[in-house]
Amino acid sequence: MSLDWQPKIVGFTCNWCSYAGADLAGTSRMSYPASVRIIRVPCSGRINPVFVIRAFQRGADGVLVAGCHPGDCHYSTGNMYARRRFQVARRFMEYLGMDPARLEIHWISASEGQKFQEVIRNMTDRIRAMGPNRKMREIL
Amino acid sequence: MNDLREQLREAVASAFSQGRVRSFVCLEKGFYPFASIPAILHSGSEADRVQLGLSDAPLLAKYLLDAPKPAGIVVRQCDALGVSRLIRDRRVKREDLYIVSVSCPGVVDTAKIPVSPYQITALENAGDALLVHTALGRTELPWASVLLDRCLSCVSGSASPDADVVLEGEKEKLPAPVDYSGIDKVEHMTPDERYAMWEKEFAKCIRCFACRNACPACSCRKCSLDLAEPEWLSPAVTLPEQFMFHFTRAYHVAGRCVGCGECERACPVGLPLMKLNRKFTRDIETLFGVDDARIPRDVEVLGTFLPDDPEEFC
Amino acid sequence: MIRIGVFVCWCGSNIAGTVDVGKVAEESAKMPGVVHVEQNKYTCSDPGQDSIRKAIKEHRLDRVVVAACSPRMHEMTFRKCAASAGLNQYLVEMANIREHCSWVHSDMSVATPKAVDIVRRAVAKVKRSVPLFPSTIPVEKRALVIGGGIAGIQAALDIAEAGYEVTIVEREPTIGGRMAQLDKTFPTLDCSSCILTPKMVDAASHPGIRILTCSEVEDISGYVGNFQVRLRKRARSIDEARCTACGICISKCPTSRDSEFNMGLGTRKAIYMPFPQAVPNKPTIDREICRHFTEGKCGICQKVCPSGAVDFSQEDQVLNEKFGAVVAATGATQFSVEAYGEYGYGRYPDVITGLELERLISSTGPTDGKIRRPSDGRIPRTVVFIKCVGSRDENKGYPYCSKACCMYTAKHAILLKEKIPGASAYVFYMDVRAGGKDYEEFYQRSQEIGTRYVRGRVSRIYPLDGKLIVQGEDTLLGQRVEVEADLVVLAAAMVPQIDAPEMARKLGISYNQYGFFSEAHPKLRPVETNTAGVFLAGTCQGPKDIPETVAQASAAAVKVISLFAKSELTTNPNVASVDESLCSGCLWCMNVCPYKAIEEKIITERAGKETVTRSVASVNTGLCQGCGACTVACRDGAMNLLGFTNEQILAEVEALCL
Amino acid sequence: MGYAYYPGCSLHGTAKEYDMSSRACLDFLGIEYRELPDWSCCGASSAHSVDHTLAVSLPARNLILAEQMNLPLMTPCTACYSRLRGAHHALRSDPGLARKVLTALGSEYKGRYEPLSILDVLYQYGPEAVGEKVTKKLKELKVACYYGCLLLRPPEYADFDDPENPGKMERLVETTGARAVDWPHRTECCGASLSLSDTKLVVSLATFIVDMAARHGAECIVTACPMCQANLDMRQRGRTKLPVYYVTELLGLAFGLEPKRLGLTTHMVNAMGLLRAKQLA
Repeated sequence: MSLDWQPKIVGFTCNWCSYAGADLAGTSRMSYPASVRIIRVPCSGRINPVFVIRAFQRGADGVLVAGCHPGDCHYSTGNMYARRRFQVARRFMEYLGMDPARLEIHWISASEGQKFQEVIRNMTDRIRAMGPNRKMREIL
Repeated sequence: MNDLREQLREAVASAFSQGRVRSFVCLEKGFYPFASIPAILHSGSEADRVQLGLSDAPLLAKYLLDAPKPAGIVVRQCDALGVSRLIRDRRVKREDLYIVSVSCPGVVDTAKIPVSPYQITALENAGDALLVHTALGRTELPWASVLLDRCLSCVSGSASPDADVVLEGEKEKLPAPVDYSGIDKVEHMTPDERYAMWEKEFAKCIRCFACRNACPACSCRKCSLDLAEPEWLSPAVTLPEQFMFHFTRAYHVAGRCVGCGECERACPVGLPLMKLNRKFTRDIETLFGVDDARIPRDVEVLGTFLPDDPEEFC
Repeated sequence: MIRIGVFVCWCGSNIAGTVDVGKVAEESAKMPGVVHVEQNKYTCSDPGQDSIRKAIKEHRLDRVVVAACSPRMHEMTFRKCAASAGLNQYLVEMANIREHCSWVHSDMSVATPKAVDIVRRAVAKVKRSVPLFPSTIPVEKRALVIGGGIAGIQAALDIAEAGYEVTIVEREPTIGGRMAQLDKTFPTLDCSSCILTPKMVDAASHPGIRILTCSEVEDISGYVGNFQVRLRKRARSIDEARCTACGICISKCPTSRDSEFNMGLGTRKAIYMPFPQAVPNKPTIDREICRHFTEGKCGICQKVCPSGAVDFSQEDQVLNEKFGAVVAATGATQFSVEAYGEYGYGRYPDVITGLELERLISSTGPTDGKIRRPSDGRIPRTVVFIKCVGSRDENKGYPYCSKACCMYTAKHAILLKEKIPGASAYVFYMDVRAGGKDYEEFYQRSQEIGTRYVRGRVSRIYPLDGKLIVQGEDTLLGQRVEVEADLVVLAAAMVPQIDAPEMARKLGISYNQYGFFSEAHPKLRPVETNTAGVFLAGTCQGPKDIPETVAQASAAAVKVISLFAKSELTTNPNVASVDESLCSGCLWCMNVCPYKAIEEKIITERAGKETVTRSVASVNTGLCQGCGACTVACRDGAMNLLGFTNEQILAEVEALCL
Repeated sequence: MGYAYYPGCSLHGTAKEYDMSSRACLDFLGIEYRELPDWSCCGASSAHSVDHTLAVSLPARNLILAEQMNLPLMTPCTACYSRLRGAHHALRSDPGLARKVLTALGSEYKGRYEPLSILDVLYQYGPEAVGEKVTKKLKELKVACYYGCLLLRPPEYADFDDPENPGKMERLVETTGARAVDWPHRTECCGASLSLSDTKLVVSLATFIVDMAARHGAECIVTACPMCQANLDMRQRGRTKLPVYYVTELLGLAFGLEPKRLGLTTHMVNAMGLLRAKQLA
């Protein structure tokens, strides 16, 4: 795999914390690899694990799920549900053979632009080392 | 054994004669002389058709959806779990049901009998053994060796107490623990090995939806996977879509699976579907426990949370 | 026919410096459904917005994508702009190619394709957008304040002053709450009733305030602006209109029991007023002990009442009323210190709690303001105070800090020296927390007058020869300490009312692991709750002292007033929506919803030849805040979130992965 | 139904009289028990200050032996009680540790029965029922019941009674007709674990406890712990010497059993003098 290969990471972020965190990374000009594409949802509780499978199916090399830190949810409890759902769903995806490094779940607050940058950098590095995802993927 | 059948027949007949039910979901004789198939009775005069179901008895809970209410049903422990699943999912109301629970010595799986079903003339429960009668004579097989998989991890062979009529037979199957060794085995593989294994399995799937139709936890009026828009699942039978299908099916019953294994039994190509369901069951149990007093009984484990749930994300 | 217009913004060089805007426009034009593409130097400027308006009209655009900055920045700008051109504002979608693209990349060859992807996502999403219409709901401009302590009184006064009607519901026979039980208040040492009772009277005489005592909230339904509330007003057995509060009935009543107001240190009659300045100033008959009700005999009070106000036949009244907003000011209670077996509370009468000491100091208390030991009435010479009893202790109490105890203990120590010159006071403490205006100075003063602060906890209290031996450790000296005390005062933590969770369920609000009501946001929305129209004031939300309580009550009142200042409320149309044909009625969504916005609805439909009824979920759009947690809980796919539908998100995924 | 009886090391050594009197009481009351065959040391109190796994493994072996007999395990010794219950608790609440320990021991443990103290057993028998068997009322005897630490702490598993204000031993002792005095130092530490390493400290603790009992009107102390008994009996240096009895000794006496059979003649502080003076022996 050539070094300049850019993995495709789909990021599901909640509107109130993680999307704003990504905005902050932007306003602070914190550069990170151009691997991530963000889908804005109101809350991490809106993110259906099936969306993640669909992303892998259609060609994502990695998926990031990000929400407010537990206790800080704009809707008070959405990320608590997300936490339960994704703890079991991620284990299950791994059980089906998905490489654990391809799905990451992080709590990123609106003030953590730097954390967003680090998460994307690290995730990109790891996935770049693994190469494109072939599992569960449509031949395109 | 026959006593129990007689009691059951009477219970069914009297439920009709007392006007408690409009229909009754039970087992009756099927194509093979020894196997049972589901039936929905509509009058007391049909009570003679009722069978206990020595072998290959399907679970009856799902048939309640089609039975005119109030409906009676004969349940073993496994079926009782399915019925309570439907009640919790609010697909049937307890007050619309007349439940007759029977104790159960376990149900024979004819696939485990090393004789072609066409040759079998009769099966007989002889305590610790199963007597298989054929035109050529008689074979005796150890009882435990011929039971359905679900009976091997049966929670209890005695009749379920939450019933309108409780019928206890002479012999019942002892409870047995769930065997997670198959799941351990998969967990110990590398991701690539796991993927290869599931790829091989899912390649067999013909998307007949028998697993869904048999499952007491899969009771939506219209399955979201059948929708054209949004297209959660493409009708194309490609491997990625198979992963999508099996992920979604298992995720939708996660935390709700009653462990009956009916999906696996219904599968015509023999997919190890319980290996998927039980993975969720066990993970949920280890992560969140099942009996936290702070969670009301009627709340589903993935439909709730506790502030001090384990945290593995950062 | 879908006609999408894409407007790619240069944002000066902010975007155009890193992203090849021309290329993005070119690629956008190829996307299915896109009929018009345009570039602007500054799309958010007046000329930029004009060009959008013009394009909508000229090209009959029915969808708009603005590829510019973050929607958190300008989404509202462009929505308003589209609306002014006659397009439904929810048919506008933003592609964030600045914060998420041009600002974080420097290489144009990388940033440009990413920007194209981002636009493709927005196009895919907007294609599946539908017009949405905010609805309006009327507001009933009457407020309900639950709890008549200082928090409830303050909130009610502020709301009524703004010209709105307020009802205070108080379950005790009088308003006043905990503050009425206190003797003096820190850090100024002014007398509690001197500052409280005028406010109680103000509330009672305010034309906009109605006070319902002996009353409780039974049920609340509805939503912001339109709460239906069922109240129960327990029979007082006194005709309030006739009673002149002369008090003869009380003096003649033959039955008595421990006084709740005096924390069990004195007694009160079966017909009683908790304290002389009670508001309303009318007695109440305690039917649990009144001989007329328990034995069917007696009736002295009725006989002696000169105005014929005693009415044994009075019955509970149930009131069904409508309110637009609710302020929960239900207060807190005192930790049950019996949990500390080693302190011997309950076994040794001279071990008392802080509130009990307040009653012993108070001139309206059982000892007329003389501090006397409960056991033998002697004046104590040595008093030990123990702080953090039930707070900051996970083993026997709660981990949180009860906040007011450090200051009230300092106050007790000062008052003790005032009342009993020469008495000595020891305070066992873990830390002294005196954050607050003039608080540290007050604590210093308690030290200066000779209070001995011992850092450490008490391990045992036992009686010996008429004294209480207090054993503890001074962790600063690393030594065991033993004090021979006459009286021990436990600074019991403030804990939630026992029935706080029940009240929270009625209000549809959440509460924390201890039972304190949860605010909508700990920093930015401290008096709001997750349920619109329900606000918090005082210790029901967490331990606090009087100044903080009053400040919070006024804040809650402002929230109510600003709600009432509008004639109608506009609701956010990005709410959950049920496809009833798909819904199986399992109602998982109902448990997941943090706003109690989902309810069961029975629908009737034809099924073959029969007409059947079945239940489905139904979303109250007035309550729904649009978080979408219910959509994931829904297996049927019946629950969707407008503006973030499953169709849209799946299309976005598809568009990004191409 | 019956119990597996676990004497532990103390009852074979310094607390022989506790063993004698326990067995005598159980026999007298007709409570069935069998000494746990092949029992081994519970590890108290050295193992748990060194290695948690070892501290669970040692008692676990005995718990498993009892479970294999299908009997609840019972012990008079409070140190054993504490260790057995601690291990039982750990095996049930820490699956990781349980797997490690049970793999090492090559056996499974379901934890069907909670390990019990002999006081629990007497309570299951019932204080009233015990009272009915009393033939010789210990009238006039003023007793200070002394619990020490191990029966009550940590309350997560050593939960015989309220950790700060217990009263079960009093109820049992009062069935004999003796009067339990109300005294606040029932749960004070006697310092037993430092008995040899810091004797001076332990002497002061023991003397204080005995003095307080005396000041509250007690003529003797009753305990259920071999460490407390040995320590108080040996280390008290106060003006008034109080004899320190085991619960089972007093019960046995009230049942009319021979003092010798109960081991009452083996104490450091003369245990017979008081009883003779009160005409109880």
